Amino acid sequence: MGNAVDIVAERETHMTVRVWRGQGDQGRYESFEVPERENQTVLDVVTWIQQNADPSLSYRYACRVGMCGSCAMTVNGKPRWTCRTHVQKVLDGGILEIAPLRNMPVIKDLAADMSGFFDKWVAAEGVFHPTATRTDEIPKIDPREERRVEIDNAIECINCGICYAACDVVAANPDYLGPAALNRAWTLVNDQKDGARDARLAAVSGGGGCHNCHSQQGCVQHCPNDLNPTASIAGLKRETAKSFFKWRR
Amino acid sequence: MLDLRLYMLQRITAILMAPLVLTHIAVMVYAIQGGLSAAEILGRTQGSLGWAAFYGLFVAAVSVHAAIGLRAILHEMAGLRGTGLAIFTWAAGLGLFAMGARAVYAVTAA
Amino acid sequence: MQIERHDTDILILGTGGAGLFAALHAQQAAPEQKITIAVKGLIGKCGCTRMVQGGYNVAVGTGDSVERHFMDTIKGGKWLPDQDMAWKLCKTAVERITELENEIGCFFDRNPDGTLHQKAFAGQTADRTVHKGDLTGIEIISRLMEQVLARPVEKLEEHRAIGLIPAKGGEGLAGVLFIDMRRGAFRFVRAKTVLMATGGGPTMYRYHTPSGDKTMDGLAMALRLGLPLRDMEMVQFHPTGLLAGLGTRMTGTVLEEGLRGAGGYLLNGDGQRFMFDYDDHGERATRDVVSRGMYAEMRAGRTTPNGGVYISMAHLGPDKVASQFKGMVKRCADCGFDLAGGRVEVVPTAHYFMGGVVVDPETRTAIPGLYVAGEDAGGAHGSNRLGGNGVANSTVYGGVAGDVMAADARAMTSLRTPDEAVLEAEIARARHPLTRKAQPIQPLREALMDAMWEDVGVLRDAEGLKRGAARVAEIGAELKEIGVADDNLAFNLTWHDWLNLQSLVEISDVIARAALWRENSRGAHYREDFPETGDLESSYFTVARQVDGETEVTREAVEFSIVRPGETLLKEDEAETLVAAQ
Amino acid sequence: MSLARTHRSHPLWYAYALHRVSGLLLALFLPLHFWVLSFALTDPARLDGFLHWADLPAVKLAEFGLVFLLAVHMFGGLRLIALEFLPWSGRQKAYAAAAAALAFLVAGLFLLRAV
Repeated sequence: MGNAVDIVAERETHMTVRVWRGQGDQGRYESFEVPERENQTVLDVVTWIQQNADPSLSYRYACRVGMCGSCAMTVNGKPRWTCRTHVQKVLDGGILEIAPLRNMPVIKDLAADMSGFFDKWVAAEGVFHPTATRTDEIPKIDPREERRVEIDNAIECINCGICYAACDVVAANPDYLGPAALNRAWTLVNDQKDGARDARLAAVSGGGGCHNCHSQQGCVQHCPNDLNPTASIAGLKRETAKSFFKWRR
Repeated sequence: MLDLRLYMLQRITAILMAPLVLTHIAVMVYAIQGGLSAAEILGRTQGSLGWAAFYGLFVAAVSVHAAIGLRAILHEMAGLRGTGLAIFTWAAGLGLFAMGARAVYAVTAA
Repeated sequence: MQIERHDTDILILGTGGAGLFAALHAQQAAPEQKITIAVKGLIGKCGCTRMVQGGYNVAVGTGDSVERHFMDTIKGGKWLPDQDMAWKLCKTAVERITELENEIGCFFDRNPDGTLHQKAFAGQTADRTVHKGDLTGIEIISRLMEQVLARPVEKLEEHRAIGLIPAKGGEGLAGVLFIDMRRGAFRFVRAKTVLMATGGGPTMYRYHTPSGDKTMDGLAMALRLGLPLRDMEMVQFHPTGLLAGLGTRMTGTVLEEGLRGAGGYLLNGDGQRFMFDYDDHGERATRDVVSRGMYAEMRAGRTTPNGGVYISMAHLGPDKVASQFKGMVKRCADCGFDLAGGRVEVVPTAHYFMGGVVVDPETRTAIPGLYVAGEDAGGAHGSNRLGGNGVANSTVYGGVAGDVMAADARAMTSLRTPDEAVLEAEIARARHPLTRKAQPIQPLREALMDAMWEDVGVLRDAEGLKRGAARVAEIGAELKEIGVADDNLAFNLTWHDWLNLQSLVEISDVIARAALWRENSRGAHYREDFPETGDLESSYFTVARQVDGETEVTREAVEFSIVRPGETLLKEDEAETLVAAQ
Repeated sequence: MSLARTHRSHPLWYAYALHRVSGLLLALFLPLHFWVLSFALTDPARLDGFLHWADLPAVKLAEFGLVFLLAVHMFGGLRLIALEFLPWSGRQKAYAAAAAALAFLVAGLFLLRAV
């Protein structure tokens, strides 16, 4: 029963958790004392506050095991997936500061509006364009082929928005498509099954395109799945550069 | 803000300038010993078509490169966009080029 | 009560494999119809298809056939599946996997010669499971999501469906009542056709794997609408859920099947292997058998500090484990556990719900205008779902629903007029906690999880089931007295916790009752007082429906429309299994 | 919140910051540089004046700074060009450090020759 948990909790030490509260542009940090437990993620801390201290706290989560990318927040200044961030790894002097993800509008408290992130995913042509139908054979593709390896290195993105939040170019340039969308575009540029390569290269070459990236590599630094969007964006820069000379011929 | 065309211009000028910068630094390191004098510098450069071409190219490249770099900074840090940004970029590029060309002429004209 | 009203042609609830496929197919089949997709969380992020690790069962290559896939599905389901649904699942999966590869842009793992790589899960007689590493679901859902995001489909994110509203006069479904969660406002959406693809997800158990948003809302809505629900006693437990204590959401999340397949040991609290005491296959026995062995060991008190057992991989070589199960090892490490070199506490965990709304193979229900696909629909799996058949089911029937709804919507000229009384009643139901004094909800949720785990869980008997049903009823009554502060309803998770618990209580009651009705042991359902399988020829399935506010359970005979017990669709000269012995 | 606790607290962000700041300062210095050199044409004595002024130790230190900015912007830029146009290398942090060190070396050489 829940009571048993609380009794154990009383004997434990507490941490101070500062949580951003507010709607839209208005907000402030509020402090909570939360019991420390041996097995405890940042999401567990947020959940504890909502269930035990302030029922009005808003946040978002779904799968709780790092697959859906719903629960990313700013934890002690850095964007992280909260469901798989153990508190002990990020606790700084007994303090945890939790804020919504950067570079996205806040809906309420810790829940950010990700729609712009996904709009840019589509704007970067992060969408497969088929060249075959369901009645054709599944193509034989050598998994060791160079372009496939390139895709494999970049495909396991869960669109959690952490790279987007870690990117200063996104913060400074509202048109910039951002690391995740461009990373996806790069996998498609390499996809031998895809039929929209030129359109995609054009889509990532505009005013908000891959060329705005300054290779700060905050995306690489913070991606929870160890992906490298900077390398993908560099790939796009290379391919568009090639097409630059082709178009000029 | 930075599209493919501007990006390519900036990267091409960068690659172009790498050897120019190295040479420029080498000359500085060489020339600085024992102090600088106008006569020493001008004796080397005046009437030299080679130095005129070298610094002419350098000035042209740096004008483009710096104008695009400043454009990025102004957009990202001051939020300047659209026509204002375009006017600034051209002004910065042309201004730098005009001043640079005058300087190159000054030190290389016979 | 102020509600916003909104019209569309085709309305889809849920964005897992079923919901997204339905949206895509409907949009392709009837681009002139207005299509709306609504989801409790964010598009593509809610739902359990995304969480699929293992893969997708489909009979392509490796000497496999649709007949063989079908026979495995029927035998795995212990002769309870609706055979027409199981057949359509196996047959259409072939087209669907090709569609996923060629039209949606998925790329599944290949053999060195470029053909699809397929492996065999427990209960399969061919290497059948197509996969993308051990993150198959992410590949499928991410690609589907992109397709749907890029199309003219209206998106209602963080819109929670709370009531299926019938037409005035009862000639069909008029629409769906939602809470716009971001604003805390009610919204009623009328549609010609509605797909319910909200997913099942047995999260009413102490230990459970599904995504946190899954709380049986769909089945609870269907129940209130009077629809028949079948196989409601069939809850699949996965043997190896992570056990990290009560205070963390990590507890219950699944550690993959392959750990046992690769030779991992299960050890009790005394450090002894125990599975061979229960089954000759030891740790490699099927999910249900291992879950029961673990549960029995735990009940006997030979447990770890947190009350489970250990999984131990270290004897296989920590480096080998770390490379072979990279994702799992990293996941455990993120949470502070050493899977490769140490022992990790595990516990059986409620994983999948085989039961669901009675539908026909076209996804139609007893109510015109309402369609059900995915985990919300019952029938295809019978008493047990084979690993890899879940995502196949969602994508196959989601696509079918999209096609069928598009055609049906085209044939309709107007929207149905809703029964305003039901609409008002559903709003009142949702607002009920706002009229009571605010109190903590979590203790009741904990109580429900304990009741279901202890009395309606892995091992069942009549006494326990009756006690469980009584406990659930009591929790339901207490919930009615618990309130939620109504000062700010925008993104008010606590209000939704209340509504979630309400759905879980309603369906928990049905599970307990259906389990009491099944007086034999089949697949996931195990009665200690009726341990025998029972006569296969006279197999029946349970059907529960709500009549005048009371849940009634009946039994219906399984129709062996394609194959009878003792028969097979395989030809005489075909091998029993094509899988090389391990 | 201190810089050490933000998304920016990693070496490659500092490398970016150095590249931007050095570029900006060089761009601001350029007009001055051009202006002074143009005296060769209009007022050679004034140019000599500037050059003698440059013998002051403080000015030499400032010149050391300018050479460092130029070198670090060039080496850092070469690192970025390599990142963008050559196959990816996992040693970005090492390269960034090397660019800074090399620039320091070049500027140091200049300073040693100057004094």
